[in-house]
Amino acid sequence: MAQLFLNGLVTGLLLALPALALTLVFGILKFANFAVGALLTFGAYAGFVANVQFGWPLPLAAAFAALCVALASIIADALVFERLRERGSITLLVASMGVSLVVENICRFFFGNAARSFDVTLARPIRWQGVRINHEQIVTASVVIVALILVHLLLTASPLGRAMRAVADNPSLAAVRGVERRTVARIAWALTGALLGIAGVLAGLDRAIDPLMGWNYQIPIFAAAILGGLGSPLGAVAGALMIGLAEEMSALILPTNYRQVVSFCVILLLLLFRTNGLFGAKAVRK
Amino acid sequence: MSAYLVTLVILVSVAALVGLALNLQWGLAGLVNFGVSGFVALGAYGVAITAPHIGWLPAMIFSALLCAAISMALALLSIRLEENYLAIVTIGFGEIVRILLLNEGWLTGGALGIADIPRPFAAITPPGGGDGVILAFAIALVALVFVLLELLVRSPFGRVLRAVRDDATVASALGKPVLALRVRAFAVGGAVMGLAGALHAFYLTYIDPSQFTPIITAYAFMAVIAGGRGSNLGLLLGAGSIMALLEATRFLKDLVPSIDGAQLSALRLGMIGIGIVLLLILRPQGLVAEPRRRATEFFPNAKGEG
Amino acid sequence: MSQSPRLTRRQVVAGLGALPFAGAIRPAFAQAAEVPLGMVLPFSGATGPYGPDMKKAAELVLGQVNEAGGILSGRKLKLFIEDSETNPTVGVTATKKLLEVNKVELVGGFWGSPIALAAKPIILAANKVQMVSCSANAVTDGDTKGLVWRFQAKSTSWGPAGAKVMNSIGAKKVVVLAQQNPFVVAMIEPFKAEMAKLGGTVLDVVMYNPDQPSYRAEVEKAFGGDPDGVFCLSLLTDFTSIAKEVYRGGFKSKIVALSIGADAEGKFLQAVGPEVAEGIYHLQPAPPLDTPSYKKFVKEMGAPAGTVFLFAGNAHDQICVTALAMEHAKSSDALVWAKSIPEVCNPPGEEVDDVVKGLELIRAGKKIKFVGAGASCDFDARGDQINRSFLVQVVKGGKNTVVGVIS
Amino acid sequence: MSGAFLEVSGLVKHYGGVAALDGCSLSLRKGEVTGLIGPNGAGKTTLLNALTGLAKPEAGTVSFMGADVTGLPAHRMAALGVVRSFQIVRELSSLTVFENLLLAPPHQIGERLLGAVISRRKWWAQEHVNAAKARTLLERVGLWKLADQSSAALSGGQKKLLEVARALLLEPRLLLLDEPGAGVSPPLREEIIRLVRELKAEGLSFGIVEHDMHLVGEVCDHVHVLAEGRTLVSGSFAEATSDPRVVEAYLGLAA
Amino acid sequence: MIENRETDALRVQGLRAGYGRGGDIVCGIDFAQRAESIIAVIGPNGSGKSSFIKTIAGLLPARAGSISVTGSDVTALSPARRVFAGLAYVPQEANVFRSLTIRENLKLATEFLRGRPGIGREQEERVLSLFPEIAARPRTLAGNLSGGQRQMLAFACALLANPEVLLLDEPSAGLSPKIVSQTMEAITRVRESGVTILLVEQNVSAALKIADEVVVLVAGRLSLRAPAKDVKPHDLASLFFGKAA
Repeated sequence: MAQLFLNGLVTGLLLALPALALTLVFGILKFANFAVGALLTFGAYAGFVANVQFGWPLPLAAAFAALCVALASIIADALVFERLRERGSITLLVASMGVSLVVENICRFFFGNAARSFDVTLARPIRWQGVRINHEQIVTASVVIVALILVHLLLTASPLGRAMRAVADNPSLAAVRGVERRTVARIAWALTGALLGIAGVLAGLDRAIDPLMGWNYQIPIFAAAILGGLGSPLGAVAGALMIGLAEEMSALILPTNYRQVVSFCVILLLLLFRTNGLFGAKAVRK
Repeated sequence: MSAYLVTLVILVSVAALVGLALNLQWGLAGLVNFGVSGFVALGAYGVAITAPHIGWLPAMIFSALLCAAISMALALLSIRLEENYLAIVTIGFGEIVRILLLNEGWLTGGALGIADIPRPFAAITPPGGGDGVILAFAIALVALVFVLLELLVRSPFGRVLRAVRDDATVASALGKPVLALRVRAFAVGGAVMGLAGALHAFYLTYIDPSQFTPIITAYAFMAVIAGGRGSNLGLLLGAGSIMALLEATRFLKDLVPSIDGAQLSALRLGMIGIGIVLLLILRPQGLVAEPRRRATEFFPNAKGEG
Repeated sequence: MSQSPRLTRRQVVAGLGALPFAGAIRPAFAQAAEVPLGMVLPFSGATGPYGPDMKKAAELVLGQVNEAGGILSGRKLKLFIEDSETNPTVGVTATKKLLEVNKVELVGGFWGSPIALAAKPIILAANKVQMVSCSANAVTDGDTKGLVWRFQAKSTSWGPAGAKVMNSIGAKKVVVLAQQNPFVVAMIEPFKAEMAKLGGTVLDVVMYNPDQPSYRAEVEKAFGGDPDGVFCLSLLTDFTSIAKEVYRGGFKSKIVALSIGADAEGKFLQAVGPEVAEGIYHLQPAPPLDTPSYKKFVKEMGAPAGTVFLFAGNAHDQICVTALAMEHAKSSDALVWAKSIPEVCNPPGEEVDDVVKGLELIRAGKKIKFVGAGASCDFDARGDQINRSFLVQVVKGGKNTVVGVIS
Repeated sequence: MSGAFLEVSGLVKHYGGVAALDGCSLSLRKGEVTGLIGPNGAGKTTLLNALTGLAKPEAGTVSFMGADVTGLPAHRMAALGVVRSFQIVRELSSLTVFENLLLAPPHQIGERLLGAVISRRKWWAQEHVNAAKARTLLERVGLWKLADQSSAALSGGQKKLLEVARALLLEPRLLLLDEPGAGVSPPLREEIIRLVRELKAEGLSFGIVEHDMHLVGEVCDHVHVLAEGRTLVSGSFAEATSDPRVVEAYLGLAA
Repeated sequence: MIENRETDALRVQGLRAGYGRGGDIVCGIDFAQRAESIIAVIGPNGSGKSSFIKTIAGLLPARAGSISVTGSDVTALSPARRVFAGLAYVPQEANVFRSLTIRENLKLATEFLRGRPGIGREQEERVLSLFPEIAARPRTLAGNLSGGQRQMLAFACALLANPEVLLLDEPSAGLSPKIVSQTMEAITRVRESGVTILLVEQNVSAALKIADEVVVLVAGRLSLRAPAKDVKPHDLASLFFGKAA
């Protein structure tokens, strides 16, 4: 029980960064970016290149991955999303599916389908009060928590964060306050890219790296972001933790092969009562 | 070559049915449905499970009604949600269907799937001539659905759906029961997706859960966007061109022989992704525009008066 | 922005138009003397990791045969390979393309039973030969017209082999941890039956769906009760995650896995490193490891000596058997040469493991018995390979060490 | 015929903690044109929404022709004959001008799912009848020559006329117009005034929200001045506009 | 009407603008405004007042014509760059970031204008002294302020950029008469600090009280320009509703 709870927390923390990335883009650009999974995969492979092929230590590799995915996100924005900005959220969503296919297959083209891992030695767990805690879990948890705190500080206490929140709140007013939506959009892309890059490396550490890995995270990521209310950073983190806990703890009462259904049932139930997620602002359907 | 073309035509037919359904739901009524693959799977499993017992025609009707009923339930449940949330709920529906099919082996054969699904007109099909019959059946089915949907689109029903899509508040202020209209559009779309699944099952005669991945949904959206939202004729063109894109990339390796299989496959799927994006950027209105009712249809001699 | 997209669009359309056309006319201009063969292999999707080696092995044989002058007095073999994307629908169009556009006599490959099952009716309707490398019993069920040949052990024979391994390592109370997949599911009941026969008990069967982000909950459930052993029925990608999770979880139960996951022609060790893999038992239908021909095959594949190829060997054998059977039947007509398959594979006859040598012997009018790189290649009347023994290995010090052979 | 045609009492509606309607009571009489005026934020548009089922009041009642219709959904109100226009014109942009009108008539067989497919001949006949009505109306408001144009391409004033014509096809008993004069060029505004008078003569009742005092003065028999979610003053146009409270709260300077 | 170019704070020539593929809403406006004056733009609903001021602020792209601020052409600049050039804009109603605190709103007002002369602590102190009730509650979310307080905050934010020209879009919209008069009083204070103000108003009487000049806009065109004191309400009725001048 305690073990499952701990596992759930770690799973949730792993989801927190990509869910945050999804929700940040949604807040500013108002569309659900389907390419988060593929970008996460891209991050894992970028980390793999740095760690295994260049022989860099993992923290450096994670930084490299963050940089690469940030760059890829900006390029995707410039080539695709920027041109479709006025065309409605569903068009952008479909476009992001296209981008997702392209990114995933760039990884497949260069690295093939076989599962890969980072060049790190795994360690046996630490036992404490009958609960097993392993080193990756500690690393993952601390990296995610530090990243979340940094993002939180960036959003709440820095000019950049203020600008991002301002654009999310009221883009035309932001424009006349000297904040360009386009610039802020690019910065948001870079930030989400960096988050996804780090998340990719952590996910690769947690499991194996393969071209479909991000696709496997896709649905829980969406579930987390929606649960928290699309566009709410705090909500995304809370949602991620809840999804992680729900999926792991559900093994107590459900056969494991129905685990993936859990996140959806949670969303459905929630949306029945709160049409905009836990922390979402009221958005009226016209 | 000809039998390969038959395969393509049948697959285009399946894609066209799915696309026509989505075009009704999303193109015409403005309701986004990302659970397309789930409805297609339900339709396919519906006939696969029932056809051996009750015959293919009742089985198809059963599948269509089943999908319509589930669509209605889903629509009632989630239709008041904002577009992005509706999208997610429907994605979730598709996944739940896939996982249920995979794990409820007593009914669906689980991962092994269901084999030896009887084809329509199996009794009168000459041995070895099965493809011709199923081809004719597929084309007839698409034609039937196309005509029916075209009747709907060009009828006041289609017009009121467009009105609901444009502005639900105005439509309700004009006395139109918006919720009921949306539920109906969703149900009809669901039924057509069920028929598409049935055709798929009849053609392959073998189905398993891995055939109903979300990629079906992505292709359906591509077809609708390529063809032009709201136009059924455009949709047929769209579905055809998407399948052409998918299959044409298959011939890529005959031209580029030097790369390995995984790379080729990556190149092919990547090109499909680029295709989607290019279509969106270059073809904002799609291939064909929505039909309009002209005043001149009623007053042929009145043009330009007043 | 105003002019260039137009140009691009036109180019795209022109390109699309040209592709199928180019594809279509190619075979027409090809030498009439070539014998076209086809394979449907996975290069993407969940089973994507297994495709490239199979392709490589098949092309290896092709090169050898063609270099030695081909078959049927000088006809070269030509191989067309299609991607199944691990998706039966795609497998069907790929098969159709091979049959109709490339006019192949053989559609081989077929990793994954759903794809083989979906393609089977089409291949049978075209009266061509289907060779598969998948396990589900259903593939050779029904009327196959003698055209469907399985180069792999049936699912039902994998299960008992697993139970025997469990028994031999002293695991009595065991748990099955299995991916929901047709190949694997069919193994569970025979495994349970054999375990009962051997006096052990199966405590629990934990099923999971493929393509999950993590397998923590499943590992927790399967290993949490400290069973003696866990029978892990997983493929490469999920097993990589599972093995890491087990190691980090500090679980002590012994693992018996399928070599498809726990070896995958060396990819597993590469992926997780020696510590994690240490002590994992895994089994697969045995290739003839000790024969010179197998060693040669491994070398030609560019793999380190001792690598155990399974699917690549199967692909290799499919092409070899096809070439030999055609030569034996003196025909490239599928209905004719399919009948020659048992003639060149089953005993009696001079044992041959090299396709070129086999062709020479057949031309010389000798009776041969082909022994492949994947198996001894003996077939029963249904087209299933028989006499398949299972090779059991354990990972020790970062290397696969042969434990024994179970027959 | 005695008693109020439409009676509103004690309506309350809040938006985000701010009271848009705060115990609003008033009545509209049959066969008359009633003006609803007042400063921005006085709750006029919210009142229209509550009357037409687009907003559910938290308290209070609405009765129409003696029946309680509080909280009925919008399409039911329209079916009862309470039809409205919108302040910012909401044409259905993917429909042509003509289609906008054809959409409006109630009880169309062709709008039913089965009816559309099976009873083709019936709805086609209905469509012809409606088309004739639509043509008459379009000619009346001077939009017939634009019938086959996309409604999105009309000017603001033309859209207002389209909206009124569309509402008329619903055969309303009470037509509620939200700022019909806003954004309309002077000749078109005169056109609207003429149209309202004609329709009133034909027996139609009106409720008009308007800032344009000229228009209100021209057509309204009775005026309610709203302020802060309640009725401030009711009476004839002259009475209402000379009331010092109205001058203070709304007009600002003597009108 | 044409005044000395050097002293014109705001100058608009042949301006045309509209939405999407629709026709022009602003149909060729020529206009110039003397520094430190208040001009009120009035006109019937839908006459293009808001579109006119949005086009000047850069939120609606100009289809033709030019806009210059204190002699420098800003037509090609983005809204943000126009602020840098000395053109501040307070939109109608949605004029503050509701999900940000007062302090954050104020910070944002100058944060991305580094290098513009005249912004900084001094300006901040000066502006906040104009609106004491805002300065007192820095941690309050702007969304929780009353309409009048939001209006003050919006003015403060716009002024922090030390603009030459301040564009106000219906500052009285949605405000009670009492708040309207306070707002108008604040506008005169702002002008006294040396800012040129262009004001779109529906509340004609309130606008007439503070404006130096009145410009009447009908159907996207200027129909009258006159000193505020010469304009009588009954003239306006005929201007608005009668034939366009």
